[in-house]
Amino acid sequence: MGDLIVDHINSIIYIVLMMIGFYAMTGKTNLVKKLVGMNIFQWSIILFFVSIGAKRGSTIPIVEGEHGHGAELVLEASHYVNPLPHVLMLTAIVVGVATTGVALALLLRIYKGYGTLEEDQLLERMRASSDAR
Amino acid sequence: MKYLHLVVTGVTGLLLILGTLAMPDWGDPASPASSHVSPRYIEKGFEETAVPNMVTAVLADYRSFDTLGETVVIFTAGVAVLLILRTRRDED
Amino acid sequence: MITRQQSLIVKTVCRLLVPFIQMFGLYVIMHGHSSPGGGFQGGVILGSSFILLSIAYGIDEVKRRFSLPALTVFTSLGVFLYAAIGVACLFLGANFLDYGVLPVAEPRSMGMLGIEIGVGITVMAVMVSIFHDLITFE
Amino acid sequence: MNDHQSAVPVLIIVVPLLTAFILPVLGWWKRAAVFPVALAALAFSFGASIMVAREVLTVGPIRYFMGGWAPPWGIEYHIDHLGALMLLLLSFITLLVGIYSKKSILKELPEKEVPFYSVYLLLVAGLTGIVATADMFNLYVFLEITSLASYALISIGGGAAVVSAFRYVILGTVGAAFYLLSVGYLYGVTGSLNMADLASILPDLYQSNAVLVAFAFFVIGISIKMALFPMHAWLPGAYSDAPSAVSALIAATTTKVAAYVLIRVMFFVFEPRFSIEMIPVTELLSWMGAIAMVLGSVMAIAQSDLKRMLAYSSVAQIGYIVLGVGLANATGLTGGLLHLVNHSFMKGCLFLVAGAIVYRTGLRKISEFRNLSVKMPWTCAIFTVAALSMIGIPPFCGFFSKLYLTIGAVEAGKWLFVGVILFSSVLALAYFMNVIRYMYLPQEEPTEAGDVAVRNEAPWTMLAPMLTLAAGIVLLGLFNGEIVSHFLEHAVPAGLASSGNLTNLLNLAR
Repeated sequence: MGDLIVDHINSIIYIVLMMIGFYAMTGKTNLVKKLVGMNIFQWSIILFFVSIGAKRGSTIPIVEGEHGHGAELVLEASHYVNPLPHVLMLTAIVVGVATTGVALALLLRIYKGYGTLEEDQLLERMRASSDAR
Repeated sequence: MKYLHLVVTGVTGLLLILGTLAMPDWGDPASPASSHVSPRYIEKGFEETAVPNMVTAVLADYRSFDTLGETVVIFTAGVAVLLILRTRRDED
Repeated sequence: MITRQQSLIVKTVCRLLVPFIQMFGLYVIMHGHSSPGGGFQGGVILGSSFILLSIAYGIDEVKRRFSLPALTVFTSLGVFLYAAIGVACLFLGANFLDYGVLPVAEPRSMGMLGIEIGVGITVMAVMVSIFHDLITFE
Repeated sequence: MNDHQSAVPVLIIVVPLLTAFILPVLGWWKRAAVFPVALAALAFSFGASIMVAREVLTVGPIRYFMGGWAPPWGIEYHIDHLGALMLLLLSFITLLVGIYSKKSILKELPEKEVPFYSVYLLLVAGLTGIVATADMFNLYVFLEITSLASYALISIGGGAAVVSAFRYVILGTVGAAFYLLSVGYLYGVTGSLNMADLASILPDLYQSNAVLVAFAFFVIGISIKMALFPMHAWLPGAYSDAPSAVSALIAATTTKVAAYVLIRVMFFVFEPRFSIEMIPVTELLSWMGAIAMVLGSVMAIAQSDLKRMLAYSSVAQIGYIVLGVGLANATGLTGGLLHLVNHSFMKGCLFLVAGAIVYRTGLRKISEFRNLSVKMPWTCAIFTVAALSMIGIPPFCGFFSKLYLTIGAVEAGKWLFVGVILFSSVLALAYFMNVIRYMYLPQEEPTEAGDVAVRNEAPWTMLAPMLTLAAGIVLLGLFNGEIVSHFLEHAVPAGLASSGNLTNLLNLAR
């Protein structure tokens, strides 16, 4: 049991985080909490990708030692961590930041328009204002 | 309907666990992710691009179109927030 | 809008810190080739220095130094620089973003530096721009 | 590494992008130049799409290596017959809506013209990027560009539109995140992101749970993006609250592109036998499509607001496309793809008409449309053409895609779906006839003579795109055989059950 947890600690962490995030996105009625859930969800996916790239006994993907021009350099794939997931996740982080920015802007507009960020109150006030129109 | 989101979360979690158990072991140097495409970046990257940081080499050269997309995403967010929030008065 | 009295300590510390933060941001952008870092990371650091300034001195002080038109120009300039390098490669007879044909020494490395600078400029400007839009909305 | 390839495919995406970057700066300098420049970029994109389509038709699928790196190491663009058709469709519709948007945006949001066109071009670039790319992760990046742009465009409707946009942010992010998860699982077990490379590695791994889970997440994520029935919650609000031009743009493009991604990944990254025989996804999809067709139409009947009715009708029409995919035979898929193209034209046209009515009269409620045919005769005629096509009346294009779908259902031996297609068409007849009836009804009680029957047609910059789309609906109907034989026949994967006797009859008939 203990070994199982240690071997899969990365998956346990990202699965738990994903479920927390997903629960917050679908189950919470406060819009800010939904947004927080969205962020947790996105970050757990980033952990997932980075853990795909992990490689036992390897180091960060930056060429070590002297690397002047013309120097003979033998690079072993097993010596460095897989750089591709890191690259993908840099992009995913940026996407997450951008989405959060836009969502926050929308939340500001919602709060200005309706004075609440609770979903049920919001629905009530939306109905009231559409009836008034 | 009240517990629908709990059920949905549970099903998602089950799917995640199911999929993760079938994934290669964590940190396995022989996993497909470490042995199919990425070795080229590590072994040839420095020779082909003269950049020692492989992440930068992949980010800005091999997959530079992704990074252009990433920058466009940021630009889109900037213009989108401007479109959503800024009024004419601020601009003058 | 933040209008309350700002403390002298906060102001002084920020004033001392900001140049170092900006220098570090530039370092992270330029040194992305041989150490962890790059355009996005450095751009965020640069952007955060302006956000720190506006927390300490108020957004108006930052706007005085870094006007909204300038912000718009920077936002477009960075990403335009990126795409323009790609199009330049097209004109030089290679594929889009194939830096190998750029007429400089070590073209691939220099091409990457160019786009990292572009990413850095856009990210910095967008961070400040989003922050500005969020806090000045009323 | 340096073998040069024709730059046209990449320019379809890069020219709108570059223009989008220039526009905010141009807006400070010369505001009047913004619209012509944006339009020129859209027109360029359309012209380049025509060139690409011609090359695809004469030479064959185009491959373009970004940065000169061969796949799977670099990012590849792969434009096949279906992709070329989608590029043509997207660039054409966005150009028309672009022309239309000038007046309506100036009226609805005069001060936000500059960022509007910038985001508009980014949306176009994102859509075309999704269609052209052959890299799973690059597709995610363009999916997010498209999503962010559409969140912003929807929200500028103000009021309820902002809430709809936020709802779309949450659901859209779930969809995109599920897609990203699926890419992660596929990458974990194959080590590749290139679609062609994945397609060659995956068949050995079909038994793996990770691939199954990846496929499940992919289908759920993309279903959210294309608003398939149980995941459609974001769509009605987003379509009906957005400004008119935006509704038309988004209704005609984003969900269609998501459907294109579904087809592309389901049948070209995975083999058809995977989703047909090994796991019953197509069966499930066809049922979901059928339910969407019925419930979407029923909900549409219940609406009193024209735009909201059109939005629910979109939910139903997505059902048709998905049913075509789910029938899992060549005729059905052809029908689904043809319906994708047709629906883009029809729904784009209908939303433009709804916008024109709001622009001139401010009316949104269907019951207030009395006497509209006297005030706006052309607009009402265009609406009638598009509505008849939606119902499936023969000379118009909607009939032919439904015909293909029906024959596909018969060939698959699923008579129930034949019934569903007919029933849903009858429901469409009900809700569209209701609108047309009100449009052509005279004023209830003509109070003052001067008040009634003032002809007040939409301006020609709005009328011309609508007329073009209406003409397109007729032409698509007349030349549907050409589209099928030139584009769609190449788009049907080899593994699907091929055409039966009924389709041969259809070929003879045309």
